Amino acid sequence: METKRSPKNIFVQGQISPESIAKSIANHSTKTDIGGHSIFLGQVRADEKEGGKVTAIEYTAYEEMALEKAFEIREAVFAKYPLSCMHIYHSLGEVKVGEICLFVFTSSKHRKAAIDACEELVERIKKEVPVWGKELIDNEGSVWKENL
Amino acid sequence: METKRSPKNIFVQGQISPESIAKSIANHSTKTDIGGHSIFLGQVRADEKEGGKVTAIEYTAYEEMALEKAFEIREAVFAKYPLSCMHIYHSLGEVKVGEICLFVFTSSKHRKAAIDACEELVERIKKEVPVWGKELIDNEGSVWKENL
Amino acid sequence: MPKLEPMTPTSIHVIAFGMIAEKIKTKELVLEYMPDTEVLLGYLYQQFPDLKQTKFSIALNKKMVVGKTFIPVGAEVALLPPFSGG
Amino acid sequence: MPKLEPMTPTSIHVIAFGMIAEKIKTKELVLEYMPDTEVLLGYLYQQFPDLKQTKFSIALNKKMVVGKTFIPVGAEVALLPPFSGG
Repeated sequence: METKRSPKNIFVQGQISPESIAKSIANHSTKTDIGGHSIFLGQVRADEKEGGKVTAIEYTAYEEMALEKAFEIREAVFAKYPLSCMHIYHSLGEVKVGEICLFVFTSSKHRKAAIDACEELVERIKKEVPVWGKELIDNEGSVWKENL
Repeated sequence: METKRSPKNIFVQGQISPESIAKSIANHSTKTDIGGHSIFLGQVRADEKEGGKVTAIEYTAYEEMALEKAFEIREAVFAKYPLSCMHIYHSLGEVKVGEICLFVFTSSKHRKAAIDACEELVERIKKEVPVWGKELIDNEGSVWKENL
Repeated sequence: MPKLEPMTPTSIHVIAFGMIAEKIKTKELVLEYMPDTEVLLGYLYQQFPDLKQTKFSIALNKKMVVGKTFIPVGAEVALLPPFSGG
Repeated sequence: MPKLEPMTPTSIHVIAFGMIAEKIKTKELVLEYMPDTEVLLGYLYQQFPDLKQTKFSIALNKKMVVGKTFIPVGAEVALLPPFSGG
């Protein structure tokens, strides 16, 4: 029997390292009912802005609300798709251009559930979780990020 | 100007290691126009079969045709979506339960193109690339894998 | 549980994030109690005219609210600019 | 370029994969030249009756063909069971 899940932390300080992603993947090799993993990674872009180029994004969040919301999304997506596993990590603080700031990871017996659930999670996280990115510009200015 | 692409090898002997996936992700940190990566990983399942449990899959391929086909799919998907990068790796030989046998990796400025292209690649690879999996059973028998 | 120990029941605890915190130059305000979000908005626009040009939402006790909404005594009121995570 | 050095122009080079190679107990056949895929299938079903119960496709020079298709001299003919990669 599944025990009741409670909100878990999704935030990591600074970038999400490729090594930690590899570790997360490797941790699933003992789950031998998994046939497919779907992963989304958000990476900080060096966008051109008025007055300069983005060099990093500084993330802040309304943490308690974000964790509650992430938990709510997590439960809804678990209820909708036959998933074996789901992991969500988002950066807080400064993440430099080229570094990973979002890691969404779903696993299921057959590929379709993992792929669809991962996409839905990414959309919902960007839309519903109270996190803000401030793009730091190489002229020492900054611009509040806007999600498309 | 983009130079003409030619077929590149997609095959790796045995499993695709989490470390090689991490390396592949890390290689993209210098491509600062990338905002999103989508990754699909196929993992070998310990399915129950008549007479026993799957312990590994042994992959063979019509290699020359597979590389031509993978190239054709690659070009078509590059033409359809605004992608920065695309990588496809498939195992040959024996891959044990819990190990990764397929790694599809797409990157783009905005997430949608990467996500859609990755899904389309996975579907087309499974359907159109001449690769066969033979499921090895713990009673020393084997069953030819069938794709859903 | 809202973190309200130092406040009297007649006050209202407002927290601000991102661009809103920048515009009002603080991440926290303790105001006289106000009965609903319309009264609160009226006060905020009066006090910080810059906010009129800024899109933001209000959450009460970590739930988004839309339109005129009663503010429970002791509620944590949050001013949230459009989310831009990921 | 097909790998045909040891063959005469009147022969046909057939390669088999997966379950088909298992059923015909070889990965390669060199046969007398046959003009089209229907004649080839007739011969294969005659020689290897097991194949009648087995789904497979034919590729000529690495392109899938459907229905009766002319076999060019020197073509590489491949017998391909349903793909199951990934």
